Amino acid sequence: MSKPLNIDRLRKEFPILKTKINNNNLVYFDNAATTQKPIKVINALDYYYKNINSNIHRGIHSLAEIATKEFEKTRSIVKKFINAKNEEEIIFTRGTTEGINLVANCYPKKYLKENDEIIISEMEHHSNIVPWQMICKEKKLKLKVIEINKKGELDLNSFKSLITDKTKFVSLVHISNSLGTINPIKKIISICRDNDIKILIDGAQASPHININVQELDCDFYVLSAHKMYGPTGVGVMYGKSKLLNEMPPYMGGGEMIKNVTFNKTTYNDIPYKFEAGTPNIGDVIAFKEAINFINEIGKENIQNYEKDLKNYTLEKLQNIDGLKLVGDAKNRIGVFSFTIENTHYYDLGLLLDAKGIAVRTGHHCTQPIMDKFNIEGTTRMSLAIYNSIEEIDYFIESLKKIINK
Amino acid sequence: MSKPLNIDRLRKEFPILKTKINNNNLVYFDNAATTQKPIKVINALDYYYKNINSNIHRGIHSLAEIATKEFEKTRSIVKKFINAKNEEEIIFTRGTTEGINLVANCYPKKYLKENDEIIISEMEHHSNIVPWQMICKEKKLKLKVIEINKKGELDLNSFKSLITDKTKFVSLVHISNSLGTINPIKKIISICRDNDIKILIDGAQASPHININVQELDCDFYVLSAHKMYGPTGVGVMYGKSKLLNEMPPYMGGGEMIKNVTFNKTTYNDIPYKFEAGTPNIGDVIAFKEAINFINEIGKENIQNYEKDLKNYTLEKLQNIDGLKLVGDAKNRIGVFSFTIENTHYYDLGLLLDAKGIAVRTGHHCTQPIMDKFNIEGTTRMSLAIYNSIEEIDYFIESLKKIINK
Amino acid sequence: MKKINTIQKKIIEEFKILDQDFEMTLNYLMELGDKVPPIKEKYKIEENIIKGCQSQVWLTYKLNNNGFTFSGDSNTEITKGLLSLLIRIYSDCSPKEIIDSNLFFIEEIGLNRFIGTQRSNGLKSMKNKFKIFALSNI
Amino acid sequence: MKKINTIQKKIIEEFKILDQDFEMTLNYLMELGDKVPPIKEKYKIEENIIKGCQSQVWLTYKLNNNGFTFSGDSNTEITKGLLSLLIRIYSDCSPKEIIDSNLFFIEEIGLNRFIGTQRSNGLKSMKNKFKIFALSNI
Ligand SMILES: Cc1ncc(COP(=O)(O)O)c(C=O)c1O
Ligand SMILES: Cc1ncc(COP(=O)(O)O)c(C=O)c1O
Repeated sequence: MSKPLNIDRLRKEFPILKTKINNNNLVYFDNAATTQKPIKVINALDYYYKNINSNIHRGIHSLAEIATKEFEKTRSIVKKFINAKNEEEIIFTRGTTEGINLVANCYPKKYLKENDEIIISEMEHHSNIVPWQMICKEKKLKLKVIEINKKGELDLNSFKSLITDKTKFVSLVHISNSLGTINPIKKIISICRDNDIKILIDGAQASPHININVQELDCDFYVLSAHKMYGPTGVGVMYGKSKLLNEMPPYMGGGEMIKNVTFNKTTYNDIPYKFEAGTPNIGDVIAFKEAINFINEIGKENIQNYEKDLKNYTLEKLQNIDGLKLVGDAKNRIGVFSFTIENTHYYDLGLLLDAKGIAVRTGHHCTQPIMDKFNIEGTTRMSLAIYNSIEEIDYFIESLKKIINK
Repeated sequence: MSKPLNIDRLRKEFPILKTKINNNNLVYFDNAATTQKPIKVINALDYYYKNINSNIHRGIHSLAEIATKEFEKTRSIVKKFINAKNEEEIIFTRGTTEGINLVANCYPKKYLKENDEIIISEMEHHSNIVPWQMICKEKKLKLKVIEINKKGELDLNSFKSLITDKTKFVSLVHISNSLGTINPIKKIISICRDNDIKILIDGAQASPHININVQELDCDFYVLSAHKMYGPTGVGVMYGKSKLLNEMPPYMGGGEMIKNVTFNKTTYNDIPYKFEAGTPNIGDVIAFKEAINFINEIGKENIQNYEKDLKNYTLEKLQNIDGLKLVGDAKNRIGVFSFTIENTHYYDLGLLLDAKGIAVRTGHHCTQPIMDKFNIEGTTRMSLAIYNSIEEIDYFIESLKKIINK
Repeated sequence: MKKINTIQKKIIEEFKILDQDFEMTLNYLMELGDKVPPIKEKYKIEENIIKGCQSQVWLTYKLNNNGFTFSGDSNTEITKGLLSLLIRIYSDCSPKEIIDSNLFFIEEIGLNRFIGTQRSNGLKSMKNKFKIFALSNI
Repeated sequence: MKKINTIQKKIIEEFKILDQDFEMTLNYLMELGDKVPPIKEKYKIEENIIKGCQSQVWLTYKLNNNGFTFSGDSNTEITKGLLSLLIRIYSDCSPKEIIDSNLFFIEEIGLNRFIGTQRSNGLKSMKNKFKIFALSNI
């Protein structure tokens, strides 16, 4: 089906990997924060601005036509990528954060009333906590939190025990950005279906790594960020079932999202446009298409196989380092590793690794509640992507040991 | 002070101007919709993704440091461009539309109560109408509309007569995108000051053409879009006085905009970050800097002088075409011309011009209320930018005459 | 069916001399549009309207044993020309023939741009209107 | 003032052998940090804290006729090293000397990255804390 992975050739597609950092080769392990971009994405941006830049949808001149077609082509490719039913279910946003805010704002306005309950989990990114806190305060809803166990896995009993007949919505991360845990969302969605609860899945970390099929999952909303899946910054996708999108009120008002405007009465446009007010991020949406093409050309199966090897290799090496403590030990996980080192602060460690050219992230990774849970201030997080190599992991482990044993 | 304008050299900075459209040279007169980009903006994007791409603010590794510095440099350059007092008053958005929605959402939440009144005008872009309609409905506020006269100028008496002691906010376009009218916003702001009314200025069309000095204007908010001023799509600026920004509640929740998150209590970050939830459009914000550099290098004075010549030249030529009727005839205007042609629908005209390589916009230009006012369905709009030439205008006028006289 | 394809081939043949030149094509479409008799005001009702972003089209029909007779109108000349091509192709057809039909002339005469995008979807929504009329008479 | 500049020059001289190598500089800073005696828990109060994004610093002082005596601490070694440099520079200075001072050693030893950005603004906020203490004693 799909070609075997040629890692050397694949790495050549990423110009930034040739960069020197503090006189060392860049070793980029900050992929959970943002991924690097293949040359075809960069070239697509370049091509757009040099050849077809134009405002879209309303124009009838050639550039407007071409740009509109390219823009809508991305919508169609995204639809296939997550297997949505219709293109109109694909809404372009700035990123995962905007997608969640959109749903947290518009869904409750239409469907929820005082004292209704929303459930999130202890392992959510701040972007899947704060919007719900804000709307719960505004609309007097109740926010409940699923607990996680010591391994950093969702406690399904905790989830079930939280459900009451007032529970109307669940918002849950697909893969945790600080623990790497893959949540059993299929099971959770089916519990939601049984209890007539709508559910949003935060796919920011899942989208570059595992297969996504929203129809099979049967989730109501799914959100992701292009920049975390080899695409440009400033673009995200909010998938929603068309029935819900049709019924929900719009988020922002402005150009594009209206059918008719008078001072007496304004009627809104059909979906997806109803939720895309103003000039969108045209250039980046068009270039995002090439990121999905990049993923499709390798194939999600190949990606999963290769990344699983990298993950297992890294896990074993990390577990053998004295004084290193992994935070999160889920059975079902991806190659995102948070850890602490005895007697070495993550800030010092991050800088010392950077001196060797290695980029990792340090701190709370926008998941303070997890840090509180594990009673730590922060961690060092090393996260993998498709262009990382065994050699890079060896170099990282070796560097880590040198720093610790100093 | 500033160098005299060398239009041939300047045009060479815009790669797209060499494009052929239907076998003719592209003549781009759709600048009010979006402008083309100089090579330095395109190259800045390319450089970013090939060399320094990284998520910003929280990272301590070198790439994160460099990208953060470049990102914040844009903030500093924007601050100077509009002469804000502090960098913290510069909020990055997706564009003008998001900026207005942000203010329309957050300002009333803090300061307005039932029956308070907001004033806009008949010449607003939909993006400065719909958000206010939405919030007025939600919070039971009243929306009032300043009339315009036959020339397409604001009626200042109409404005004054609308003001009551319940009037708390005015939102007004600096330069109309379909009429080209430059509004006397200094006078209007001073009337607002006298009546203790806050005011937002929609600077989407003003920012590429005329000088902007928010401290001198003394407006409370000023919004603009990068893509209309030679910058990339997907970036905008919302300027707000720091006192107001500090007091207003946040718009979206998520990463970046928080100080501390627990399930019991979340505290928000300081401005500007409080209003910048989630990963921003890093690459485009960084490249936007080069668009402002481009404008600064030519100098706003040179721009205004050159564009004034183009405008006067075009105006005279258009006025001499039989059967052509200009919509909007303000004394104080820029080179944005809306017109109708007897017996020729704008849709046909737009396509026929496109066949000759000329890009104009046709329709209602997201200002349906203006069309209603002038009792028309739409217009053909030709709008100028700094890279347009007298030769292009001649070719356009000639083409127009040929089409009409067929 | 055969008839629909035959006329499409004829149209392709007729457009050949225009050599896909956009300007000549537009002018020819306008000529065609010019020949379409305007429809009566009483037919310009919601039921018969096809709303595009910038142009409006009205389409109405009669159906007897010989098949459909269509008449249509538009506020823009180019759209009227496009409409006239569809009317020519679908005239005298049975509902079933229209439903089963496949339009291939569009690409071949370089009118792709009139069907491409979601908004300025002139040709596409016109074509759909014919099919809707056919479907409601089966 | 003169003293502040003299010590800065000395520091620049001492760092010269590191040749702006980032790794060696970090290691040297950690050595310096290691030598700083921890401050008592009772001084770790809100008033004395300097909150960075990832590291925390505490700074406290005594002031007599010979000028300031500072002591400080941090939860990270590198930051403690940076802090020790500032303490060395500002020790025994009068409030006025600190207020009027100008730190130029930072760029010269390649520590720019510790002052650059708004968030991870370690050095900048540390420097500000010294000035705040100076200002509140004038
Ligand atoms: C799980 C998760 N959710 C949400 C986000 C927010 O994504 P963005 O910053 O692109 O809006 C992130 C990114 O860090 C994430 O990892
Ligand atoms: C006057 C005016 N306001 C607002 C807007 C909306 O700007 P954007 O689409 O970039 O959000 C425009 C753009 O057409 C405009 O011309």
